[in-house]
Amino acid sequence: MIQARGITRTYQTHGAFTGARTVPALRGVDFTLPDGGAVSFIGESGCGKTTLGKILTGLETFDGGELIVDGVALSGLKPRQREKYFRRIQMIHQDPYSALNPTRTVEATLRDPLRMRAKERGASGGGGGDGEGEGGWRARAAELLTLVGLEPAAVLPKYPHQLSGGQRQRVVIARALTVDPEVLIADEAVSMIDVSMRLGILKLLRDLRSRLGISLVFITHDVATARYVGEGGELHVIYRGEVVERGLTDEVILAPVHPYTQCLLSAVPIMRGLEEPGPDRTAPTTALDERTPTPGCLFEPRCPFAQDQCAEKHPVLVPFGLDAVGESGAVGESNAAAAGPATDTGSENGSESGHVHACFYPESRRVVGVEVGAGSA
Amino acid sequence: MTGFARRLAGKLLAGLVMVWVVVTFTFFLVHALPGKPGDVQYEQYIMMGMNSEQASAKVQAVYGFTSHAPLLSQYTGYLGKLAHGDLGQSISYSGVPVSHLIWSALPWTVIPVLSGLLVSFLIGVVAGIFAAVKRSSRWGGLLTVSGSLVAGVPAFVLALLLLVVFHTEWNLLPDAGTSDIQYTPGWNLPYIGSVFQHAVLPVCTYALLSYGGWLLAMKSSVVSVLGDDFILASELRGITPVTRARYIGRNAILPLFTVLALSFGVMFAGSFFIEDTFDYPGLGNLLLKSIGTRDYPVMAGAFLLITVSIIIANILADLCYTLIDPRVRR
Amino acid sequence: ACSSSSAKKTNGGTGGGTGGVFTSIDANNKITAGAPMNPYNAAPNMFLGYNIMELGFTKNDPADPNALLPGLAASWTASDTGLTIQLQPGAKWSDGTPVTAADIKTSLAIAYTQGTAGPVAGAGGTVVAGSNFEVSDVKDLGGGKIEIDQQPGVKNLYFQRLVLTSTIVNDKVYGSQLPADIWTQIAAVQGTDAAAASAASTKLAAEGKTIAAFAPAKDISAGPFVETRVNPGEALLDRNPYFYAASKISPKQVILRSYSGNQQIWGYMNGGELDYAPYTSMPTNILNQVLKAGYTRIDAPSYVSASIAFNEKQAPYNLTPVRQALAYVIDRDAVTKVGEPVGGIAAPTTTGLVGSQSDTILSADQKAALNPYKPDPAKAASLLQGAGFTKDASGQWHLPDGTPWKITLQTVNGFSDWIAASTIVANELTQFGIPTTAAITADFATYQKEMGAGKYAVGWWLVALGPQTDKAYARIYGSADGFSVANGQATHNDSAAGNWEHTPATYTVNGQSINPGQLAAQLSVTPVSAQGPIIAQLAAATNQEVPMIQIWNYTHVMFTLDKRFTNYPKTGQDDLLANPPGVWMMQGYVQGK
Amino acid sequence: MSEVQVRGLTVEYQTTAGWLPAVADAGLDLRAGEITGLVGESGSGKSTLALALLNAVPAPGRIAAGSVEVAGVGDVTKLGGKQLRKARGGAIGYVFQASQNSLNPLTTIGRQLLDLGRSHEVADLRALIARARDLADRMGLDGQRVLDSYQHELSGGMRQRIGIVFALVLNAKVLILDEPTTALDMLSQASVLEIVRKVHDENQLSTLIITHDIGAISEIADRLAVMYGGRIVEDGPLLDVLRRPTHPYTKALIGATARITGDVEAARALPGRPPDLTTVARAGCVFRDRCPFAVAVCAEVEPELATWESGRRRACHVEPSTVLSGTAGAPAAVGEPA
Amino acid sequence: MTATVNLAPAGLKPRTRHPAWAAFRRAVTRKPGRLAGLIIIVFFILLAICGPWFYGSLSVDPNELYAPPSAKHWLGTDFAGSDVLQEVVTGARYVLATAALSALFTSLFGVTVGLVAGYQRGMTDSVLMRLTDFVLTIPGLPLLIILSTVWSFGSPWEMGLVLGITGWGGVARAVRSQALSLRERGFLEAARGLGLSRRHIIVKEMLPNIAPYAAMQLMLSVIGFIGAEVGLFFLGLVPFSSTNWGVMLNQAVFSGGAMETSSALIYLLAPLVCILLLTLGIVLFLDAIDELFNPRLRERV
Ligand SMILES: Nc1ncnc2c1ncn2[C@@H]1O[C@H](COP(=O)(O)OP(=O)(O)OP(=O)(O)O)[C@@H](O)[C@H]1O
Ligand SMILES: Nc1ncnc2c1ncn2[C@@H]1O[C@H](COP(=O)(O)OP(=O)(O)OP(=O)(O)O)[C@@H](O)[C@H]1O
Ligand SMILES: [Mg+2]
Ligand SMILES: [Mg+2]
Repeated sequence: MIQARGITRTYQTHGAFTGARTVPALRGVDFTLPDGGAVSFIGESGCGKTTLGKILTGLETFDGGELIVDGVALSGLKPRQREKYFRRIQMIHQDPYSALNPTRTVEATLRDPLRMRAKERGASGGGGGDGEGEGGWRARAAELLTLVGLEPAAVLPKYPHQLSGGQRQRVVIARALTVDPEVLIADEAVSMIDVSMRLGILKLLRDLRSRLGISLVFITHDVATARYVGEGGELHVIYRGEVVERGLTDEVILAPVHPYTQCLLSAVPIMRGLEEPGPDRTAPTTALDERTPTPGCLFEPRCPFAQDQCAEKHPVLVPFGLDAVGESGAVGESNAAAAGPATDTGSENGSESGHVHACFYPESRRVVGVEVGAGSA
Repeated sequence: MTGFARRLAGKLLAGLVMVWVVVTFTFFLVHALPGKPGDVQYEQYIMMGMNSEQASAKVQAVYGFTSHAPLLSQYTGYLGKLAHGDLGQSISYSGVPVSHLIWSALPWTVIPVLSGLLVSFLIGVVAGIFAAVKRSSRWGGLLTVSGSLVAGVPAFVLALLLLVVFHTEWNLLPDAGTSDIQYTPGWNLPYIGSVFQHAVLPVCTYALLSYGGWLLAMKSSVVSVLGDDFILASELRGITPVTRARYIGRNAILPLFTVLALSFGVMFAGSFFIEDTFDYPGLGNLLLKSIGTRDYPVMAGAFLLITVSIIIANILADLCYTLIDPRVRR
Repeated sequence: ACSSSSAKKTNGGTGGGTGGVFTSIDANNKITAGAPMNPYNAAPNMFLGYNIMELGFTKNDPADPNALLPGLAASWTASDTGLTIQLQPGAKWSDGTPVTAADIKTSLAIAYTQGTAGPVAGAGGTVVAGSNFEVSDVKDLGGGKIEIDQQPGVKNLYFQRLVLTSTIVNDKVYGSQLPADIWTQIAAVQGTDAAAASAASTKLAAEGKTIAAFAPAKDISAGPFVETRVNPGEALLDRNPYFYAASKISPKQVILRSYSGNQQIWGYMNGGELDYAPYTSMPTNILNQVLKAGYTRIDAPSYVSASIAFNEKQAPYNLTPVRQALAYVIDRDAVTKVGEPVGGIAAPTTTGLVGSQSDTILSADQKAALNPYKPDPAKAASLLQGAGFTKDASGQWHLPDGTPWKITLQTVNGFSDWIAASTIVANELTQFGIPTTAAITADFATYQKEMGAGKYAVGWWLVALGPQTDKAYARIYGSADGFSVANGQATHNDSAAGNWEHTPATYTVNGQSINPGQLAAQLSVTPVSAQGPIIAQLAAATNQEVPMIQIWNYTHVMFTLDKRFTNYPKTGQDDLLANPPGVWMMQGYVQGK
Repeated sequence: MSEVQVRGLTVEYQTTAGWLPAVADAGLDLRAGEITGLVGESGSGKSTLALALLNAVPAPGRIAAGSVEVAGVGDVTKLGGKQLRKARGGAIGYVFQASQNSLNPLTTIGRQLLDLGRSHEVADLRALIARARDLADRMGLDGQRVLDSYQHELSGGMRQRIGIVFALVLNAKVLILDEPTTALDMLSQASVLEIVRKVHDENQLSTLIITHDIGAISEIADRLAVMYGGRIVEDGPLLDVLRRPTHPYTKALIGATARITGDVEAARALPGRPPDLTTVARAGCVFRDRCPFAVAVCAEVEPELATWESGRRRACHVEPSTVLSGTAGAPAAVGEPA
Repeated sequence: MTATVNLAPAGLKPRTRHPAWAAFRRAVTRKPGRLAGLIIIVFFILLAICGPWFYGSLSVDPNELYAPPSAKHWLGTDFAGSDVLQEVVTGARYVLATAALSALFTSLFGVTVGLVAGYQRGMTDSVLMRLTDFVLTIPGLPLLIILSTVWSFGSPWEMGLVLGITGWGGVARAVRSQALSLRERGFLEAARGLGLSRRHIIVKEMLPNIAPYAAMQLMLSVIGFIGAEVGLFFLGLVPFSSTNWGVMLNQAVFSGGAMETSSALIYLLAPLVCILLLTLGIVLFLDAIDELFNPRLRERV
């Protein structure tokens, strides 16, 4: 289980002669990922999704907050000690074309982590009846490739450029599985894959969840895919490094509360003829501008429903009232969680599985398209 | 632009630290050299037919200028003087300030290197564009190979070839010196003409040496720009070929400017090959002579100047990049 | 803008007849922009005989080192205590003012500070006494007569020559550079108070540095020419109208060039650009070409010999038979033909002197007794076998201890004749059965240092320096070779680091034990007329012991071009040829065509 | 009336295996006031087709056959030199796939606009600027600021809109957008699409939008053409095609689109991998390897693109009704047997 | 999902595994220029290695100074009566050994430093880069001349080492920038995420990707080093004790008068032509390097 509490990351950028600039990529993100569960993050470009993914896999450091893996707070550990925990969290890269070393065959790509893993297990006194010899990794590699739906004999000797995008992404997933991870982080794992093969990968991810009990963090700006993979899990809507709405995936999609979520969901294309647009579709008033400082609600400059208070005070996540929605979506017990640095009130009502949002004027709107009739044609 | 000023100051400071490191390094290196100044000369004088008294009198004069203080105190003394811009005094030119020698030599390196670079830059860039545009044709390939070949040929080989052809064979151009002695130096036509004439071969060598580099750099730059989408986009928008050429040219030449600054430093450091062959009295020549005569202060001074020029070139390159490219300008 | 005609202009050929431009090379100065027009500078932009004047000019006469050509001094008379000179009537500086006793006095004071006329301030200001002559005073006797006194009690054999060959500069220009009490300081150095002498000497040395670095704004010369302009590598001099013998000076202008490599001079000569070219080593093909270009070759004696020396501290070169054997193996004629075909004559044998010297000094009997070391491999083999060396089946020699004998013949960068000669020496030795390779040191300074440190076993070396035989033997048996002389007694000290070293302090020649160090030291205080017997001993010892093998004796080969000027000195006029062309002109030579 | 008529267009690329068609015998009409969507997987030849419309097929390629008649210009494939240059940008506006990089990074947008004006010999450059500013304003950009900006100062969505401004500022009647939203996030995509629709309607353009995202295209297009392996396999009015896809590929493509509502399990992935120039079948139907309806004839005879119903064309041997009812087997498993 | 696990993929030796030799041959023979380049390079390497065996040791013949080309002396003899061809052959060994050695050293050191600095970042990076800056700032050739007076370059190894020490800066910096960009590539992030060892990542993941670049640098530095080395010998700036082309040039010009008389021109031209040819060979061959190392390009038929 992974728990994130107020993860913050700020980048400093500077050119050779140009002045420094600070980019807050994450401003206090927290979430809980139960074993075998799924968490999705959606948000537009540059909102900090990749940064979050990198932090979770240990490729990037965080400069505020706490990451807790199985009850161990990672910030207190030395980098070497952290590695062990990060090993259990593996990332699936967005771009299958760059995620595989072009100079190494699939076999070589899988062999090294498998060997390492075998050695580790042998060392940690696993007893090793496992057939962990030289051939051990071969069998395991074949097994993993089969698991991701590839024909081992055909794929193993190939170089990445000899594989299609979908095949590559499957190899990438197989590679992530070599170290028996408990969590997979998929950062836009399908956006670079051809439409016709996209769904196959999504289905594979779902399968892994259900069959191997692997938890999934799914990062995307494509809401539909988030829904497809993150079924039953929570959906986090992230805006400029801050989570502005959170709830069960379907709940958020069907009844978004935060105007940003609503804009995002409104933007999902409608399959005309098959679907009809939601009645309350909205759009942001202007394009994103990260440069201007926003003391109040971060979305206020673009919010179609902004009011005076929005520009002054920074809203924090609060549960969405039962009565206000008038629908299902029980408010969980509110427990005080570590507040992110951006919060201006002392405490925050975060909940493990409630529908929460950061808006002063919450109102549920139906924005997503719905299918016309029952079936197609 | 205070950020800019601060960064520039930072770069300069870093450069200064580098200068100090280099000064220290060269100081001790130079003093680790075996032999005493003057030793070399003695035997040569003898062979030239000087009698041993005349020879030793000359050598004596040189000896008088070697310092006998302990190395460390020489070092601190040197640093202290250096801080005041005093590079010390030459040994082989007994007592002449090193800075005086360096200042007399400097223009004979800077001007040919600069003009050689500029000439080669202009020609190389044009040839590079041609090689890029015609890259699949025989001519383009030939141009490219010739560019790499010229870039690969050692400096002195070029210098020698030029010398053989233009001096020994055809006797079109003088082989040594900076100008004919008959002309009174100054802003008079014959003198300037003579300076030009003497500079032709060194400048041509510098130019030829760097020409290949420019050609190749420009070619690859143009090729990559040609593949850029905005070029195709401009074509699809019906922009005239002339304007498109301008787009390509500007974008392709941009990365070359930083290289230009850097290669100035490189040329500077390699100038002695050419200066020696053409007996051109520049900095490299001065360095060579001072090594031959164990003239530590001159050696250290010339080396220092070459190093400083490399450091400055580096800073300039950074600066160039920032100023020229709107993408990093802010 | 670059026409072929102007490229050619660099040659001196613009002038024909009187008033032309005389073009030459100054071999000893690298003409550098930035160096001062100060003759005391180590590398000045000034030129002996053109705008550097001396009271007299050397003749390099081995029989009389004190014989000189007149310069600013028309004549002189020596006495026990000094010298009285008569200035040239009409001797003038190029600004028209006459040369006076004050100029002479200032010049000799400066010479003192430069170490040439007084004790040298060595490391840390210690005084090295007795290495030079010591002028104690200069008196104007009027009428151009000037008396120059030697320090009482000091008797330098060459006082006259040293005084007369001092550079004379203008008091108005250089006098201000000297402290007013300069002669008091000189007196203090020559005084009996050792502490005061040392302090004064240090002070003088410091003043000497200042003077050497002094850069006069303008050249005021008493010589035939005045410097007009200096370019890097080139200097232009104009005729000095006030020169005392201006009527004899034919060229209106002189262009002097420096050079950085021999081939540059060859190039100039090929183009007929030089009227006079100094000595350079050259291969025969270049010689032929130069002669074809119209040059006349002039030979002058050089008194220098190229030889292969041994470090006798290293086995097996401590063995005399080994050195002798090598002398028998090396074919000096063949080596000379490759190394110095133009400027060298294969050495007739090894004596420590060049051939012309030993020819005149040694008697016929003495000469006949010398071993000529004609190439004789059989003799060499028997010598080696006698010393316990063995030859294996493949023809290679082994040291007495059985290890194969290999030689590394060391030469030094920049001495192209040595390098060329090394290849053939190596070849000869290798063919004889001693595999030999030639190694080259970066430069002379390193060479000398490593040689002193005993790093080389066999290498090249110049010997027989100068017409004075004492200098020649000091080169072989001097302090640098481990012999130090104290109280007239030479001792041999193994640890001395300077030159090729000789292990034994004494040699046994013809059954008689001699100490070569002592003899060499003795030679330097013996008048030339009385040197004969000592030289005979030293020559015989050197010939027998072969501390080095003399390969060739240099000839000073110069070239003159008869196209624009004529009436050059000819081979045989050794006294003139010891000087640069400026001095020839003063004597009425070199006239326009 | 058709603004653009494409007939029998075949475009070939030279490969080591010889000249291979990337677009084969394509026929397409772009009508005034109508947005035509062209969908297909990567490598199906969409961009090549679009470039052929401007007679701008890149280097190792050539238009082997066919014609592209543009109203008021003539057959573009026959044009050359200045006429062709004028047609590009003047009559046909093209918006780039990689909008990110379609602008010169070193000069401001305004300057590039002036270059465009001069290239097309626009007399009144002032008016051109004004018009561009106006267009930009209408697209929700701050026209003045944008014209003074460099490319790197603008976001992807803004650049894409600038691309449209450039395509339209000379009053082109035909607008071709090659994957205008692929690199954009949802919000930018939505706003760009909306703007395209708006501009299209206002100017009564003939618009061709190329994409691989059937969802995005369904938002705005009026007609839909589906490409596979260099062939147009089906076309017709958008709503009709979406509701009643009669080509197995079209059907599979729609079925493989993840939806935001409805049954998650309903979506099905396509089996196999998309063909490219060298792997595409030389004989028979190009889709047959991946087709659940494939019959024997598919391997031998290439189906022709033929009208089967008014306004609808398809290239398939299988009966439309069979495909519509989807009876002939289920899509193959997720696995990719090479 | 029912596919059986094939435990013996060896049975299916695919064609992608074809010997590297075939790929090499294909890359080289694709263009005639590359082949010519390779032939030239191989020729000189063979010359350097085997030449002296066939051509014996150097000998001098004082009776044949300046002999014109003849059957006995193909390129004539020089001023010392040595056979010029023999000198060229003997000289090749020193020149090539030095150049190869220094290039090897440069690329080894430069690549290692660049890779480590680029991968490690932080403190290691800073320290290594300052060192690199230092090496880059110090003008190498002038330094070499100064050094040569302390250190006599008797053997090619010493010369190569010193050239290498002063020459690796540029490679290190370039490799570092490549490494930095590689570092952000997905497969390296993945390797780090998998917890693979640093050595594994640098050697097995990064190095192969930099290989074409490194090889290119290697070849280019060979050219540079030949130029520098021969130049230093030519100018007589460093001492020499064995025959090499630079020494030949030096002797031809400064002792043989090659610039003045045409009778000596052949000694000047012989080494010059060798240098030019070798440079040309390398330049032509460089074209093939990318293809040799990049599996994607290698495949393309
Ligand atoms: N290494 C970095 N240095 C400086 N700024 C960075 C760095 N990485 C990311 N950023 C900035 O942090 C913010 C968040 O970036 P991030 O890559 O996490 O966004 P994202 O949500 O993944 O966007 P996208 O959808 O485009 O992938 C952006 O503004 C980005 O510019
Ligand atoms: N320059 C070229 N040389 C050879 N083949 C090419 C070239 N350009 C494209 N192709 C091939 O032509 C086919 C069609 O390419 P095209 O770019 O038109 O596809 P697309 O449908 O636009 O794909 P995408 O969605 O990836 O943009 C592809 O198989 C491609 O490999
Ligand atoms: Mg991202
Ligand atoms: Mg495309």
